[in-house]
Amino acid sequence: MAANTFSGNGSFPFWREPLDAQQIPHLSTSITIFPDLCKGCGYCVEFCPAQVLATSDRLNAKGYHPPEVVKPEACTGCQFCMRVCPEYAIIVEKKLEVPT
Amino acid sequence: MAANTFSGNGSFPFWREPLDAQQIPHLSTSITIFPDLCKGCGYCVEFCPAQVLATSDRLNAKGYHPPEVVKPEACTGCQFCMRVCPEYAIIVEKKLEVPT
Amino acid sequence: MSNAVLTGTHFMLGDHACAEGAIAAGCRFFAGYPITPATEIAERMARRLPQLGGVYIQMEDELASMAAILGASCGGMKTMTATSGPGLSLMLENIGLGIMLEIPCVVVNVQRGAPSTGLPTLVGQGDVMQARWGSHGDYEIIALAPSSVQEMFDFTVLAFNLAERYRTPVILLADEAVGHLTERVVIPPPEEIELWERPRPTVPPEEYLPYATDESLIPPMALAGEGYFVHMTGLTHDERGYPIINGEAHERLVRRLLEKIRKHAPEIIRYEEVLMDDAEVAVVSYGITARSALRAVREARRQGIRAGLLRLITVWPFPEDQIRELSRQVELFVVAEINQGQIRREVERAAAGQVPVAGVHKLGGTLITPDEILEALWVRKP
Amino acid sequence: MSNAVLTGTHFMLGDHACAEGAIAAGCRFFAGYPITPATEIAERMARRLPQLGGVYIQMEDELASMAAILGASCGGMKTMTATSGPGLSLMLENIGLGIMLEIPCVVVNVQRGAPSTGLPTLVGQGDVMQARWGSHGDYEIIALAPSSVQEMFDFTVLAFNLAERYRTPVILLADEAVGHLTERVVIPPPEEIELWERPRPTVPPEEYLPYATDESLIPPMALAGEGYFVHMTGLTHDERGYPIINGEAHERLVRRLLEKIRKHAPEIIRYEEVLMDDAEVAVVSYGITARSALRAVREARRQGIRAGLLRLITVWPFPEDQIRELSRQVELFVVAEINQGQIRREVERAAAGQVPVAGVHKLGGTLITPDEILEALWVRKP
Amino acid sequence: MGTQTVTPQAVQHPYTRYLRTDRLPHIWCPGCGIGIAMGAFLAAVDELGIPQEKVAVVSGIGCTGRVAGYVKFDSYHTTHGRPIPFATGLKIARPEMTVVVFSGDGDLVSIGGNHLIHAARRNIDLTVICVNNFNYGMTGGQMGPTTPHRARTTTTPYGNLEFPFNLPYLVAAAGAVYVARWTVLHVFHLRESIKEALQRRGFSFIEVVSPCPVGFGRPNKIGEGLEEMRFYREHALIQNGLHPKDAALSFRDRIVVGKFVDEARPSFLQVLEDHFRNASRDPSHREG
Amino acid sequence: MGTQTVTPQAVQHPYTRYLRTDRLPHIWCPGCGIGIAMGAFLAAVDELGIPQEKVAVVSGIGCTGRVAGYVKFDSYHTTHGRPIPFATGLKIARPEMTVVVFSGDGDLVSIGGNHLIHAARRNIDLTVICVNNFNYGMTGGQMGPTTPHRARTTTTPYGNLEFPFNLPYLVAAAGAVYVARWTVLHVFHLRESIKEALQRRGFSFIEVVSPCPVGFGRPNKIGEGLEEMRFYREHALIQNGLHPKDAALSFRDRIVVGKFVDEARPSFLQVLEDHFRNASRDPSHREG
Amino acid sequence: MEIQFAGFGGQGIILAGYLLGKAIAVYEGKSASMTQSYGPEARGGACSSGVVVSRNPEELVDYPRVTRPDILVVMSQEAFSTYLPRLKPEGTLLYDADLVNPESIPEGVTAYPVPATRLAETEIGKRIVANVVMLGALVVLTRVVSPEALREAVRTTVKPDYVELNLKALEVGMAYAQNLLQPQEV
Amino acid sequence: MEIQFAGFGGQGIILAGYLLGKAIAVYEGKSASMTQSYGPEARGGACSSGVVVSRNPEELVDYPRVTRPDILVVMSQEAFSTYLPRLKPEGTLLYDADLVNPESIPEGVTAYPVPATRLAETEIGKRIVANVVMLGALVVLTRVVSPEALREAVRTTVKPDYVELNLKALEVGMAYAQNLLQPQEV
Ligand SMILES: Cc1ncc(C[n+]2csc(CCOP(=O)(O)OP(=O)(O)O)c2C)c(N)n1
Ligand SMILES: Cc1ncc(C[n+]2csc(CCOP(=O)(O)OP(=O)(O)O)c2C)c(N)n1
Ligand code: SF4
Ligand code: SF4
Ligand code: SF4
Ligand code: SF4
Ligand code: SF4
Ligand code: SF4
Ligand SMILES: [Mg+2]
Ligand SMILES: [Mg+2]
Repeated sequence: MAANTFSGNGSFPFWREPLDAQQIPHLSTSITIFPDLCKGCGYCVEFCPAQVLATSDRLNAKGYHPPEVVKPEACTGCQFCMRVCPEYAIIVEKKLEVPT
Repeated sequence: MAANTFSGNGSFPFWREPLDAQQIPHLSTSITIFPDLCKGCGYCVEFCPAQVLATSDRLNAKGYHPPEVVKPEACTGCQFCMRVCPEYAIIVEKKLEVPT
Repeated sequence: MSNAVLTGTHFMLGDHACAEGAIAAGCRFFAGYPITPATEIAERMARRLPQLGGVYIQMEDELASMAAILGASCGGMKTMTATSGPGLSLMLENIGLGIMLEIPCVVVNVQRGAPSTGLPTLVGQGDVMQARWGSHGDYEIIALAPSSVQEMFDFTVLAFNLAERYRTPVILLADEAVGHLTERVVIPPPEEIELWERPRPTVPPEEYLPYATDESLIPPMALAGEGYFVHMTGLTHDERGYPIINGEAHERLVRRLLEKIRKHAPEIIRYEEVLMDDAEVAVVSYGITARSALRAVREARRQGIRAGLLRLITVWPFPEDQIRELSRQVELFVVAEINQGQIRREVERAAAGQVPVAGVHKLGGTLITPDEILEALWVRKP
Repeated sequence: MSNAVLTGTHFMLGDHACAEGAIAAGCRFFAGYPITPATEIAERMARRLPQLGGVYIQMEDELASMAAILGASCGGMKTMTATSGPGLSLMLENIGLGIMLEIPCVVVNVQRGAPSTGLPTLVGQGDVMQARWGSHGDYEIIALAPSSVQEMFDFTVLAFNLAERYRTPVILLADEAVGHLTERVVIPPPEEIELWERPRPTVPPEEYLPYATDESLIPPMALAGEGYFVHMTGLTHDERGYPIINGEAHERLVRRLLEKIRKHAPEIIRYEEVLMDDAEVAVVSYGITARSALRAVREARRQGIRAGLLRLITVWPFPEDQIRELSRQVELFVVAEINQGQIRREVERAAAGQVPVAGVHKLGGTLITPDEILEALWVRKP
Repeated sequence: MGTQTVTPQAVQHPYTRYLRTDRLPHIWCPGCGIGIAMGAFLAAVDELGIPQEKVAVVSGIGCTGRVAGYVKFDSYHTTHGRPIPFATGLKIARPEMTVVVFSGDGDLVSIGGNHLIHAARRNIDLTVICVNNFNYGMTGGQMGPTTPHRARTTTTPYGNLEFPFNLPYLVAAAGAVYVARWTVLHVFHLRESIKEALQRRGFSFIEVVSPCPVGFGRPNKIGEGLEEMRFYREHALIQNGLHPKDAALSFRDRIVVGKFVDEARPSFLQVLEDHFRNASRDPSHREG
Repeated sequence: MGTQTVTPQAVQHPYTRYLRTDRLPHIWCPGCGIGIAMGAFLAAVDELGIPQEKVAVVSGIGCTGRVAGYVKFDSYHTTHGRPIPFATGLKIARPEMTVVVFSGDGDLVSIGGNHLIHAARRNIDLTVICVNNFNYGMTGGQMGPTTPHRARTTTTPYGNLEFPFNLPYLVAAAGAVYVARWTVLHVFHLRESIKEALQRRGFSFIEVVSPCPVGFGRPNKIGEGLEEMRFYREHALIQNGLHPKDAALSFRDRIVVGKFVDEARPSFLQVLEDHFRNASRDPSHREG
Repeated sequence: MEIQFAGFGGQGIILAGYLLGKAIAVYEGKSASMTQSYGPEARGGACSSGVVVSRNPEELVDYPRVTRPDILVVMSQEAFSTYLPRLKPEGTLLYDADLVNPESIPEGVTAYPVPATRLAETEIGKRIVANVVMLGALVVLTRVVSPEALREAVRTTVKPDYVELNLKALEVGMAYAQNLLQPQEV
Repeated sequence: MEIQFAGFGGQGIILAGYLLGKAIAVYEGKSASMTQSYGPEARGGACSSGVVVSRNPEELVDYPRVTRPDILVVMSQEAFSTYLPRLKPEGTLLYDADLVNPESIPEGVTAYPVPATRLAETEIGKRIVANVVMLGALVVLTRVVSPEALREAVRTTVKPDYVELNLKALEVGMAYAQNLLQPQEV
């Protein structure tokens, strides 16, 4: 799975570098988290069927603890986290595996 | 049955002498018709279960043909005519027979 | 579509002439709710519109009717509703929305005796100030008062034209007497009926700012389905149409909405002057009452009084300047109207104490007669 | 019932003070629908009324709220609703019914920036003319404009008193700034709060004519359930309350309804004059803006301008006579209000060209500052 | 056999004492059923022995709305669509009174539809008698929310595009505890049903199907009221206890009548009584 | 294992193209479910491939009403309670567009309740998405027609006296041809349900049960959105095809979700099309 | 010139006014206004219509309500009592001879009894066209409009199926009126 | 005298203003007005409250909105940036030392860092009373009101169960401020 880096000039003005950039092994799904969009509701963490995510210690600019990917290999690519996030702060893409 | 005479000073200002006053033998029910209240809808005549009533030839002040009692002896005192008259132009009273 | 414009000479009910005017102006959507004495407009539309591919929809109430004509206008149709006082009272919130969103549409009020249920079948002219001030907050409105069946036709066409040109709801402020009057109406051929259309954007969607304007103060209007992705909100908004909640933005927006009408007032305002040239007494009137006023003025002339008539066509915007002008000419204003003196207040304000202002008023149910006005003319100065 | 009147000194939100004023005046029925910035009135009533055996009912909308307070008032309760502009626009039809049926009740409008949804959380004073003219047809209304939290309490009590005495809906025309202000409020002991009650019939049912009046023009009101078998209708009606559809009856009824208020105007009208004795410039203002005006006037005096303040307490009936009187004294009127100049029109009309009238206006969202008014005072004559 | 002369008092119509006789005759057309429905209501009040001064009638605007002007109770002829909220206030102010809303289908279900469903929801203690004549009679026969699909009225000259409500279903779904429908031909059933409804706590609703020869009969070639009433005789089917969803009326077809809902649920005023007990324990009036 | 860097475009959120991104972040509270519901709707539009310029969204006033301000369609933020009639006009003017009403329970069912039932009755071709958070969020958490009996809100400090509507039942009884309820936790079901609804002709209605931690969670001691969502997980029961009368929600009890109604009945616009055929044959414009 | 029709709802009083007004305004090119009034009853209440013709054909009728009719046509006793006092002293009265008993007619008024309802029943077999029979009589007795204009108004107003019937009713009324006038002329 | 509080929704900014205003207006008998403002967000948006004290205790505050505060209390960085420019040149600034980084403070302004949120967490164990800790500091640092008046305002305002907690928070704030002042005084 691929962790994506996205810094700046896109459409969401608040999107910053994903919290977990550089940290996650890439599988056939990629999870991108935009931590500064997060309002800390905890839905993604709680309802990920595979416990892929956990609440991070880091505080974002708004004072919330965004999620981080802790069990990337378990991700099924179900996109539940993406669909349940009220802030559209998570993107999960299913991809063909790209060998590095 | 008794036919009632009623001329004037009651509450309905338009009530006049009943059409059939003096004409009807008295039984244990009395039917009083106030012809000038009638708007000729025909409900009383049509729906009397005992065909006691018929549309009269007479025209009332409003130009309608009020009902008249034609088969008084058949009246069961069911009061349907009284209840179905939209103009409250018929009164049916059940009484103990009053010998003359 | 052949019989959209019923060109020819008719003997027609005022309410029907209004419906035909709407159709001739291109109205193809009518949402309404029956109410005396405006019902005949709806009934006529219900019969006529389906013949022309238009839609008559009877809504559950006046709130819905008003909302529906706004929605359909955003879809690009010319739209109308018709009601009387009680219904107009229910439409006010959404008339305000129409003003804020700048949605062209026509609202007909065939006035009856009021307040409340009042005199449903009889005449009144008591909703004049309501037309101007009935919705909460500050705005300007255009309202036209027809005096004849011909004008029920003509002014309905005009109402659509003004609504489109200035992107605003326009009120046709008729009255029961005109609505229920039957007279000759001459409907011209379609090509002789001038129609104005709302300004439309000429730029592509990326460049379009829904509420940006040039010096006309009238923003071009993109319709639903054209790819402009417009956003409209009744909240105070910026040029993009987005909500912005502060006093400066409000000042900018509402000031423009006011100025949009005020700036164009000279071209919007219409009135008719009869025998005014040398008049010493000016009768000010409108709607059905203007006809009594006309007879009174003619009769006064016969009796040697130099009277003239200023008949309002646009009740709103009110021709303040003209009154001010006349204040230098006449010695008396007499305002005749079937209400407690609503336009009289405007005349008083504009006359600013230069000239006394008298009123001939009834509160509803009966017309003001020419004699009643004539009498007031004899009392030159109060 | 012990804590009905919260006698003592409080630091209280304006909206809450309004609720407490209503309770102190004996209001035990509140029907409402939430809307910023009036919601806190409803919330306070929802908590307080059940403690006192009263009823708070949240209706499905403002139409229903207004109808419900009329119905409950016919049952003999003192009743109130509270809303802001959009809600008031929806209540207008039934305010007209209340006027026609002569039902005492209080309608609070905590004004916000308008038109339409406008600025829900920010101040406005743009519903002044609506209060007077919003419902269809001719009527007169009483509307009070509080300038402080204390007045939110006091004027609510007064509103109930006026409603009861004159058998009419009374509007408390507050604004967001006062409604959302928190200040000291002194609530007197119950025995010091003067309460007026609606006139009641003294004759037995057989002799009672529901709409017959003496020279007061205020008919005594029989309540539901008392055996008077009252009939009330929004149609034009006679003294028995029965519908009668003609111009004469209408003239008689509506004229009385108008005169009922006009005749008593001298005792209804209230205003406050500050430093007016020798004033050459009169600032006319009301509601929250009157506080800025007060500071401006004081500052002007310091700067050597002989300014004074006429603060309206009853916005309606408007103190025309007082303005006319002042026109003989002052050299300039300056009207300060957060709208396009609604009361300024009234001042203009009453001043009748004797004295120029200037205005300091904002359209909503921000208060008018003392400096802005002060500036206008420096320009003595326009 | 013979003739007996009785005193005028003896032949007073039983409704007379409940009528404002100085306003009669009423304005309803020949064959209009509103008078029958009003009579059934008066009979119900009479037979229940409710003191006359403890009854209030609230109407909106329409031909049926004129009922308030004829009955000798405290009676209120309000604005179009608003009798229910007006009555809600009145009932709360006068809980000891029997408050009845008597109005037309347009008034109660078109412009007043929101109040109808919310009153049912909150189970406010009112009885609503709704005369359904399938059109707006007062304004001259326009379509309304009860006009059958395809029926003709002055605003549906080509037949009604829309579908009518099944009123018992709507009102039951909103929460009414007593729901019935009768035609005016079922005048005895109607009276008994009104008696039941008046005795229930909570929101009761009775739809009264009624001829309007002028607004509905004529344009739909039904003829006079008599033909309409004959139609009721032939097509009405009493089905007490039927689930209201199956009680839809269709144009010129079977007319299902009967009592469809009769349930117990705490009424608004019942809950309110409890509520006072709770609330009066709360002394809070902190301003924080 | 390894890290792949992709271009920003590649990680665009699928909703981005349907959002007015210059207005984000939205104003909804942490844990508010409206954003989830809005996302499900965007996903449905996306997956159905409806051209973006052929979709219009109409909202009323409320937290949910703000949806119109975020979606990049032609979008109208109207007055409180009136999005349905506004949308009715719009749809008739633009029958080729997919017109969706997206608003709150207070907006659609309290002040707007009449339009809701009448739109269902006339089966106008609209999809209504109603976010039910059991209170008026925008004005700070007052009771509304969906607030459970006894629940606390700022205007029911002693518990709600009234009873809530069973929305699917009400709307079905009024005539809707497609009726479903989901919680925002059922985000996939919701998306699929919206897709179905958008494809139906006629009036479709989807109730979306959603946490409002501020207006409803806090006063009712439910806690944050997360607790509310956990509650949905534990108490929601999918019962497709259940008769809506059995779908009532009660306070802190089982939450029945599912598709309850999916029927065919000619829609308003379908009938209108027929109608034109009839009407255009009528040349009458006599004034007599 | 003011013409007043009055009777009960259902007698075609409004249509009579309309046809006359249309004949004058459209087919004779004069300026005419027609008004109508009825009570709160949907059926059977008092009903009237009035036509006012402008002195100057170019000018709109200034005050469109009938105040003092020159011609009064009454088809009910109630209408007779209500409207007779308003008739101009030298005015013309037409009344339905079977429905109205004209107790006393002021001097100066020319009164014509026209049994329009009976004629409609007997000559046409349709009570409903009594109004048009009355119009036929009116046109002959008062010459307020030409018969041809009235015929044209009928043709363009009533539903195609009923045109013949109504034209016949016009003729019946005209013929009756002709007879009425005959003795005077001879 | 104008005092402005500003921060985020949820920090008790409004309550702080209320308590201060009440202490001044009710328990010290001066005339004071309190206003509040917040954004469209129900939670987490910018939030402020202001108290204006009348020069003349007998007279109503004439203009009740804070225009140029004499005292500014900020509990978020955003609030700091927004409101600092409005502070009077000689004004007093209190800021939550952990939430606000006061990049540059204009000369003339007396600034006090008060770690109210941390103190509330560590000393009381309830983050929620940070506002009252701040008030405690304020009363000592500015003497705008007497401690006793403030205590009385707390007692009559917060729910009975929370009175103790809040009084303690007041003391914590006061004690901290006393320490802050100590060095200067010694
Ligand atoms: C606000 C408002 N809108 C419209 C009307 C006009 N109006 C009066 S009665 C009525 C319809 C009455 O229909 P219904 O309630 O079915 O009564 P019916 O006459 O059929 O008995 C209408 C639309 C009104 N009086 N007020
Ligand atoms: C006519 C009118 N009345 C009241 C309001 C105030 N108001 C705005 S939103 C709202 C309630 C919103 O509740 P809901 O529709 O459930 O939306 P939510 O905020 O819960 O999503 C109210 C009462 C208004 N804007 N207009
Ligand atoms: S896509 Fe599914 S499995 Fe993967 S992190 Fe998201 S919720 Fe968990
Ligand atoms: S669902 Fe979204 S907002 Fe909620 S915790 Fe996860 S990333 Fe943050
Ligand atoms: S009482 Fe019954 S049986 Fe007797 S006449 Fe009347 S309907 Fe017929
Ligand atoms: S029911 Fe009454 S109105 Fe009808 S015909 Fe019989 S008496 Fe006359
Ligand atoms: S119009 Fe219909 S409802 Fe009205 S009175 Fe006539 S028959 Fe009855
Ligand atoms: S108040 Fe409730 S509905 Fe509104 S944004 Fe906050 S959580 Fe959502
Ligand atoms: Mg009806
Ligand atoms: Mg909600």
